Amino acid sequence: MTRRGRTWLLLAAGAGLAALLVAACLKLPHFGGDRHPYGDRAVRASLARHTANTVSSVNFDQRAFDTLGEMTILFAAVVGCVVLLRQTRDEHRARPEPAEVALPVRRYALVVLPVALLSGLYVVAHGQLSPGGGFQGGVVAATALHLLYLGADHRALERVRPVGAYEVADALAASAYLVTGLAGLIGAGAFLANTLLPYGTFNTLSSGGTVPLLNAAIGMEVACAVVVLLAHFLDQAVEIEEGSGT
Amino acid sequence: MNRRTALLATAEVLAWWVGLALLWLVLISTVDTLERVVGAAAAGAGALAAAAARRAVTGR
Amino acid sequence: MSGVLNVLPYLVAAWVFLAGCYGLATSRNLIHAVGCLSVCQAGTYVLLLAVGYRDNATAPVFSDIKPGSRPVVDPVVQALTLTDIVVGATVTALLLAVVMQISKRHGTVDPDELSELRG
Amino acid sequence: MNGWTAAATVLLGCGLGTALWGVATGPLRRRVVAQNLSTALACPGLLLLSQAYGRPSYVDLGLVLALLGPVGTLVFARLLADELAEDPPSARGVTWAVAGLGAGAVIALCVATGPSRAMVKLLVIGALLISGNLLASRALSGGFGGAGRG
Amino acid sequence: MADVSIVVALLLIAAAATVAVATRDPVRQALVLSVMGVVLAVLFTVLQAPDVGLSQLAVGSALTPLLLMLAVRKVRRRGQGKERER
Repeated sequence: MTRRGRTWLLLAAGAGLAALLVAACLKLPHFGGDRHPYGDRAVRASLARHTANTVSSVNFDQRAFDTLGEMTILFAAVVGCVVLLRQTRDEHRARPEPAEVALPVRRYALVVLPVALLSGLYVVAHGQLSPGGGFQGGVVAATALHLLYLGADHRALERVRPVGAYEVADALAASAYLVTGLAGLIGAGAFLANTLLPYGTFNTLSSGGTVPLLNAAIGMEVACAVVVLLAHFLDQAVEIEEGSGT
Repeated sequence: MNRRTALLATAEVLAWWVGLALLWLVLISTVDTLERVVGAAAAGAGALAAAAARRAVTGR
Repeated sequence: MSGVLNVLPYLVAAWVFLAGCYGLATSRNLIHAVGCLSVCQAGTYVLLLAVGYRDNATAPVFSDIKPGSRPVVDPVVQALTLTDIVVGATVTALLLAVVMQISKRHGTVDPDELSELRG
Repeated sequence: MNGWTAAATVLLGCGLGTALWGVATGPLRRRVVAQNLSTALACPGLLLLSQAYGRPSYVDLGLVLALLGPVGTLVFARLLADELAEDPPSARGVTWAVAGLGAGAVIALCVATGPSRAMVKLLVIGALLISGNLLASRALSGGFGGAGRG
Repeated sequence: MADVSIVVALLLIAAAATVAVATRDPVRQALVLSVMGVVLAVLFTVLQAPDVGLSQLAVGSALTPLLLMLAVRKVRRRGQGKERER
């Protein structure tokens, strides 16, 4: 098919899809309407279990099984990347010469790295109270480590980041989620049931039963997954070269 | 590693730990015992990371 | 004003999605196509959150307000969207890894040249 | 409706609109500066929104943006070092103006909050934001001398 | 007034998406996508979804640009290596 023909086909199909979408939009309940039956029930259920952040309660309590699925997608995507980006036989590693980084940039990286790491941990730990949670905090903490690449070079990053350890930690965090779920199955009769632990005082770190535990497991999983992903991307982009050179 | 460098390294980690623990107290809204314990642990992780990063960049 | 606002968010979501699809179909570079796919995803986020919005409401997070003192928006769609964003980023990473492999195997990232290679 | 919402809307609408226009057109050196300014403008906007909705917990968004926004700019400064070295961006005036705007917003919010833990948090965010953006701007105009390899 | 900020954020998103698709060079597109991530986070905040906004900020401000730029760099470096061999 020619390029021209394809464009026409695309425009025709796009116009049809656009017409259908607009027709559907006009029939949707009006934006900002007052009828949210699921939302109201989710808020009630969350408050009954002393979880201040309703969104976390939905993620790690009411729909915890769904989150297990999400976590599996994440895990599979990371495994896929590791397989796709491994060093093949016709490639070799070329050590790049160390980069020259201006001193203020290096100092900024060294100061902000621990601050960003602490903020990531703060976002994970307060996931069941204020906005945040394992998914967001994990990404922040993992990004913080890569300031070392931006402020120095890849070799400095490699010194504080043994990829193998992060791969193991990733798998451990995923199993911790499963084990918490199995504990619910054995102790309370349902997989991931949140009835084992006391619900605690509303709006404190220990409230919400298993929500903080699952939150922490997801935080660790996401952080390790991002570190492993970026490690392989950095390897490919910075070190691995083609050709069987010496 | 002699005594002096070990002492300096400990002081570095400790300084970072104090700073980060104070930062944690600023970030949170209500203070209780568990909050302090978690904050101290998180600040410890941050302090170790800071010292390791500094060594990775300068000490070859 | 309010008549337009009743449907505007849905229309914007549809526009963002269609724009992403157009870019995806006409792209001449696979990395650009992956970027367009993330634009498509952004359309779905906007749609989901627009469905859950309630006028004059606030977030369903009760760390700094008393439960029941203010109306809140729908937390279910928010939970769906927030996991979607992080998982979407890892899927983007997987697609970029595939693109890097294609570039290694075939020496090009132009979809048209790639289909010529096969035929 | 209150003045905070109006201020946030004007700041975000004009600021992000301009940043979007800057990032969409022109040479690479202008685009990276616009990307840096978009985070420098959005962070005070988010803090103002937090005050407008009367929700102190929204401040966390500003905190994360103040930390990661400059990191995003450093990514571009690092990986585009070769291109930027040929045609270095210089946007001292705009950068300082936006930093002043951010400082003004943070001070106004501090006055509205009154002396408390929340005020110290706002000051920390403001300090991180302004130092981060000034540094990212510095890195764009030649912070990675001869880099682009490592 | 809250309505006005929602409309402004929605229009910004529509514009950002159009620009991101129309920018054909991957490097420049990565810059536009990074700005679009910030605009999305603002939209999520005015739609009263701070959790989602935080998620978008964490992913969109540094992680996605880094992944895209590393992919671009790998593909370009390959091209340069090829030319040198010839």
